[in-house]
Amino acid sequence: QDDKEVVTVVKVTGENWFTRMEEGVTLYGEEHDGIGTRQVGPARADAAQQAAIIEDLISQEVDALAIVPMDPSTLEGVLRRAMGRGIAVITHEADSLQNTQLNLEAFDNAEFGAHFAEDIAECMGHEGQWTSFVGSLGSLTHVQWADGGEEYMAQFPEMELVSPKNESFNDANRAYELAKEILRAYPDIKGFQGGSAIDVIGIGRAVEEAGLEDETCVYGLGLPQDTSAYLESGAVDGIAFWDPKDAGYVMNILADKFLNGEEIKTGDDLGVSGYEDVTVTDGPGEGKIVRGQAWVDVDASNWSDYPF
Amino acid sequence: MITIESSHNNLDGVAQKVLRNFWVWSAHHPAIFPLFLIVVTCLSVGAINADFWQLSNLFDILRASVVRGLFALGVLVVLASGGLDVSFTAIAAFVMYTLTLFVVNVVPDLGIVPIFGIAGIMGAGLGALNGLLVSYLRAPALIVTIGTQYMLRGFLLTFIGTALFMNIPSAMDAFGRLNIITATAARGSEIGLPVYFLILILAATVTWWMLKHTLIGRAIFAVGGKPDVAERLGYRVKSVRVFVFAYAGLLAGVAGVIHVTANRLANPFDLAGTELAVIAAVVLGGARITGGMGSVVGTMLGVVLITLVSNVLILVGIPSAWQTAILGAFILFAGLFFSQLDRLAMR
Amino acid sequence: MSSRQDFQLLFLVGINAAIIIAAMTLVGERFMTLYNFQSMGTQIPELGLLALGVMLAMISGRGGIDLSGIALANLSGVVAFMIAPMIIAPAVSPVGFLLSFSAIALGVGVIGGAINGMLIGYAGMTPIIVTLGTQLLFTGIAVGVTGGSALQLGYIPVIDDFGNMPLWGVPRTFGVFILIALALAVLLRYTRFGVHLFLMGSNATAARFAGMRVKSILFRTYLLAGVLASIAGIIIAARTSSVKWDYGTSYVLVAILIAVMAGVRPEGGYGRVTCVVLSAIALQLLSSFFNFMQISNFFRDCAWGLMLLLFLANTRVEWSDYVPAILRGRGE
Amino acid sequence: MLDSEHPQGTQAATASPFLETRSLHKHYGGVHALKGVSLRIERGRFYHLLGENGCGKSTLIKIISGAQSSSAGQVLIQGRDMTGLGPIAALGAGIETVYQDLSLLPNLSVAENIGLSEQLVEWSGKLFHRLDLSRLRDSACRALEVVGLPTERAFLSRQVETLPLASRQLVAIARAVASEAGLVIMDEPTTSLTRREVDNLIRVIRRLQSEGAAVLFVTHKLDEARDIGGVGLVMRDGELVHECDVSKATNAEIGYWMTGRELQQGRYRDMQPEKLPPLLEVKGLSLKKAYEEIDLSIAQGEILGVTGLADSGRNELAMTLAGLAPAKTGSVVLGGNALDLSAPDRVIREGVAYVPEDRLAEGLFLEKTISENITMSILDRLRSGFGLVSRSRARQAAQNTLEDLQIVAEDIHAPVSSLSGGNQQRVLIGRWLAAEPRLLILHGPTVGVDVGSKEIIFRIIQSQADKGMGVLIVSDDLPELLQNCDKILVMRNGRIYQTYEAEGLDEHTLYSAVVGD
Ligand SMILES: Nc1ncnc2c1ncn2[C@@H]1O[C@H](COP(=O)(O)OP(=O)(O)OP(=O)(O)O)[C@@H](O)[C@H]1O
Ligand SMILES: Nc1ncnc2c1ncn2[C@@H]1O[C@H](COP(=O)(O)OP(=O)(O)OP(=O)(O)O)[C@@H](O)[C@H]1O
Ligand SMILES: [Mg+2]
Ligand SMILES: [Mg+2]
Repeated sequence: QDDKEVVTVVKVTGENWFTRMEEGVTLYGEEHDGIGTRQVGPARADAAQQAAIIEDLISQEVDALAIVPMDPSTLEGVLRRAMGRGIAVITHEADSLQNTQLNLEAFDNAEFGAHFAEDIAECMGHEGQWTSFVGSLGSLTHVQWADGGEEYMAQFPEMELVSPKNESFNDANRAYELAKEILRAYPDIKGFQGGSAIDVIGIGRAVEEAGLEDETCVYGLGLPQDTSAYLESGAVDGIAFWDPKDAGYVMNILADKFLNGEEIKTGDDLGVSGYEDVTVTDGPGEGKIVRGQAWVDVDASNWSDYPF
Repeated sequence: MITIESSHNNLDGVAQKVLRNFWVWSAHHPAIFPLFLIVVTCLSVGAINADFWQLSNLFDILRASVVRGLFALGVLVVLASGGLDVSFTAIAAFVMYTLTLFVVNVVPDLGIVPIFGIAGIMGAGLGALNGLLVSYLRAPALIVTIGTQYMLRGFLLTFIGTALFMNIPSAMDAFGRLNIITATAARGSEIGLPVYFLILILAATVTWWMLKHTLIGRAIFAVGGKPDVAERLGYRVKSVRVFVFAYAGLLAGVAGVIHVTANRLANPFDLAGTELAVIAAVVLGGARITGGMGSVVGTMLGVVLITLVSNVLILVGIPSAWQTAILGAFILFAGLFFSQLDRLAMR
Repeated sequence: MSSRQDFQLLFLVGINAAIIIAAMTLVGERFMTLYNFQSMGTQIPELGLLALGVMLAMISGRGGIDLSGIALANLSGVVAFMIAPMIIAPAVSPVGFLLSFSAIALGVGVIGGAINGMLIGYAGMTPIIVTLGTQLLFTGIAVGVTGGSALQLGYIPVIDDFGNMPLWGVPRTFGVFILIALALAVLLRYTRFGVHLFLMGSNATAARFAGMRVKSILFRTYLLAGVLASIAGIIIAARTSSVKWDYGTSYVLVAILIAVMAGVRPEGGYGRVTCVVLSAIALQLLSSFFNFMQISNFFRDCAWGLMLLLFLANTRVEWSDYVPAILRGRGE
Repeated sequence: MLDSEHPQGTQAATASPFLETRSLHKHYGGVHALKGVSLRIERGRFYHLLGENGCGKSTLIKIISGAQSSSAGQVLIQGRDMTGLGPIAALGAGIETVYQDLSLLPNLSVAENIGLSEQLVEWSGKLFHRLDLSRLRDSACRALEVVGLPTERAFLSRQVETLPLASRQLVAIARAVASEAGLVIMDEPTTSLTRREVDNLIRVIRRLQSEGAAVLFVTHKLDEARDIGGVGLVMRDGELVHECDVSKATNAEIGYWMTGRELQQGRYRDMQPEKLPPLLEVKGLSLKKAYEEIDLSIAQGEILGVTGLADSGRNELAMTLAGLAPAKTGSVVLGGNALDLSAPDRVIREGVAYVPEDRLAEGLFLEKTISENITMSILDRLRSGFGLVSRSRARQAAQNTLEDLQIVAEDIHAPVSSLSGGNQQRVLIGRWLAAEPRLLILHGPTVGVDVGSKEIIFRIIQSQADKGMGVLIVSDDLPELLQNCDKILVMRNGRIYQTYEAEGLDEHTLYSAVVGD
């Protein structure tokens, strides 16, 4: 009997985030016998290319797919056919997806957004103007974080949200230019919530150039090494992230368990930190959503603990 | 029996004559078009939001114009010779990423001047390859450079690397932070005009001088006007083609390094997809996509216009989602304007 | 020159065969399953239709090209999605919804194609600049009206079946694609418009002197390309059950690659529907083959670029000059 | 035919002529344009290259000046082999050329068009060498002065495309005379010049000659050639057939060498038809800068000739009647109904067919097949089931035309580019005959067509007229008009200058009317 084949399909190959994820994917395969794991992804962030890759994987009759969708809605049809052909479908960052068997969320997205908002509000003394960024409006999770933050802030009447959900298109330079514009349009702004992992880099640069390291509060998703310079200078006050390596690893755990017919229940320990006590709820379709509490807070004091 | 009266020949009214003279005049000064749009945009944005009129804002627009401006100068030169280049972003990405990796890993102490030198040489080499292909495949430059764009980018990402790279060489980092002058913004923060802005000024001056005052410059326009005639009159059409693409490549290489120093990171995925905005800027500046026409002043105004449009939308409260549509409308508007201009000027 | 075209056809058949043989030997029977062929079949139409649009633009000459295809396809989907539910809710009648969706999308295609056609045909603008501008304009409108997010159709069985499920073993969209290609081939070969289009592409001045309505032919050509793009938009929407402004950003190049590989001459006057279809199939086979072989997707971009240049070089070489005279059908 | 071993004519073979060609051959697809041309050109002399349209004059010049490569043969300049070295080498060796199409760069200024090549050649290879503006201006001024154009700044910096045709021609000439060339070649430089400009040009040329340059002049205007004097080189069908002292030869002699037959042959037009119903009535037709107040009429079965110099307005008149250059005022009636001249397709639908002058650029789809070229005008009639064009009917129609017009071709699916000039022209005429027009306009119907083809074409024209088709021939080939027409209109300066009955008219009378002596 051949090894079971589990293929992880990411949004785009090569970005640091997914390079880190691949470590987890590969590790799972190495640590477990009877299962082969690998990761693939399109060369550019294009939903069509991701769909084409999945089509071909279905034809290759892999046993399970673990997918981080570029744009969940465009994959519904493909994934339904995958399941129809007996392929297990595990997804990540796509809790709106109907055609999935298990969707993994590192945490509750609204809570994650609220967490940033909490930091920002604290840092700003619960008053003043703030804004939020998203990689793109199509990135569901980014939007959920921004919404989560907004909801949390509602309790502070003195907090004013301006120009919400600026789209950086995952481009640091774009984020930088947007941040500059916002600083100009709202000279009194103090709070920035980043969306895509690259947003804080752009915002940080704008803040640093304006010499406003001490007056602003910048929090958002980010990777420690990439953001380290701005964390050190204080332009970015704090980041949080979930370790993509763990996410990749856990997706493969879920795939393996699913293939073995094991059920996942609330309270299960998946053996990876942050996923020791998962919550399982029903998704919008037949499938279930598995949530951990896997975010990590990083600031100037501890970024060097993370090698990526 | 009918009498044929064709309407458009009846330009008898004085008003029509003035209008006609205006058209002819603007055909010779195409830079008037972007200038007009810039003034209109500035006035309307300024009227909606007075914050627009800040020195720091001007600095921001100039700073954001540098990389696009360098690209645009290259595109201008290629367009003037009757070609079209869409591979310059790939060249820039290739040069900036490989060079940054090379400097960091091999010669971390390399100064900024040699870095720019190497970038220019690499870019020029890759550009020359474009020129050779266009000459020898005798195919439309657009299609050839689409091909090289994919090849270069694919090669970069397959064989060189994909990782975002934050620890750029110190020389590049320091250069990116050097300012010529700084202005104090509303909140007391300092906004600077970076030194690399001077590179754009330098490149624009050199390009202007080259196009206007050197033999190769005039040869470029000659080839762009009528390549077969130019060939017969003794212009080395092939060399001119290779030269213009190499020149565009050189500027792209330099622009790539500036992109890294300004962003303080090297991301091989960057710059892809910005070609159209650059070509739009050059076309808005009055260069003809069919070759033989175009000016540095017009191009620079076109670049400022595009930067303006993409930077001021937040100030006036237009969602940035509409930016692309506005850009497209601008291109169509400019293309229509200039094509009608050509028709009228040619009678 | 017809021998040149026959050669191109033979060449494309050869390429298809070569890829299949390579896949059989290197991948094995997993490649040769009915399911895989059906899956590839569902992926071909959208690109194939866009490539046919590029072909039409190229045939018409004057540096003809259509860079706005995928933008218009997406815009058609977006606009149709926003308007169609107001006419017939999908829950009431899925078929009615699909029909009104398609009709609106086609309407958008007609309008978009007409804009291109007017500007190129009647205003005399250069195709590159026009389709560059409309590419941005169409994309921009689609971003603007959706605010950038994807719109989900949800699971509507009729639409999903149309987009993804085979009928008598053949994916329906592929069937539609072949029918459209056939119709287009007939249009180009057996109607006045078609015959005139090719002649005009080879010599626009002579066409004007011969009394062809050059402006109107250009207009109709780009209009047709717009309609083909909107059909691609309908197929994309059906296949992915959603519409989004930035779907298929890589299609601009790939459509041009397919056309050039099919021997369509960028200078105008030549191009065959059959060759474009074969070329689209070859590219899909190759693409799937790369996926089966687990070849890096970055490398595939590199390969596409290289292939584009190689095929351009190929059209510059008169291969039949190197074929011994005996092997040539007709002696000199 | 001349060849190098047996030099004939007036000049003695000196040791090393400035330029020598040895059995040059040139093929364009199916056309054998040069068939072994050998000639010698000495410094300080004047040469006239004479010959019928399409006999290969321009081709010969392009090869000498390096703009095209020959298929076989050699070009020697001052004894050095310069074959196929390209235009820069030719310029460097002192050959300056004014091409028939002028070869100006439309988007550059007058000064640049004149003076740039000089500096490019001088600094060849030094890309960034500064453009010497003052020198550019100086040499442009000098050259413009010589040809009698203004020399002020405003003119120097004008874009060439904004100049009128005559000035453009003078600019092209100025460029050639600006440099101290060893050989100045001019391909029909006087076509759009006024008499005064021509006189001026002749003065310029004499000065060049006195400074030791050779001048090679291509012209159709024999009288002009005689005024200038020098060696006449006569070409026929791609061969150099005769060399003579041009001022001593008569028109009839030169005509004989050019065509290989006596000029005035029997008319093809046998009988003057009796009064036939009118077909086309043109009244008061005017087009700005082209022609004014044109009145003419053509009856069914009548053949009308229109001639005049290139700038006489005859070309524009032909274009107007074809719907290609809508007139400003005037009326045109065809068969009793007003004819809408606003677009070619309308004119064609009313039964007017136009065979343009420039077969290659304006008439034929060279890469396309004979069948496609012929049947494109009658696709509507070839429809069968479902309104689709029937391939078999198209084949049949093309085959019929092929036979009717005796077109020599491999088969109807061969590309037109593979045919010889005469057969190409017959394909073009066949296209329009297939459409069965009421009025056939032929613009230069036998330009570049060999004698045999000419005859066939003339017979076709006659038989169509006999069937009742009205024919309008616009041409500068006077014998052709004399042989074929019932009436001949001579146009001058945009107006109809004279109307002649062709029967009994002699070529000299017609010629003087045309050139206006
Ligand atoms: N303006 C017109 N008025 C009347 N009949 C016309 C007109 N234009 C075309 N027709 C006729 O209508 C039919 C269909 O025309 P169609 O539109 O296919 O021509 P077309 O393809 O535009 O011609 P072309 O290619 O020469 O421009 C033909 O029989 C043609 O002769
Ligand atoms: N580029 C070309 N392709 C094909 N045939 C050509 C080309 N140029 C010239 N010919 C053919 O070569 C022959 C000689 O042409 P050429 O232009 O030398 O004639 P010419 O003597 O200059 O005539 P004219 O007096 O009309 O200028 C003609 O039959 C012409 O049709
Ligand atoms: Mg801070
Ligand atoms: Mg000639």
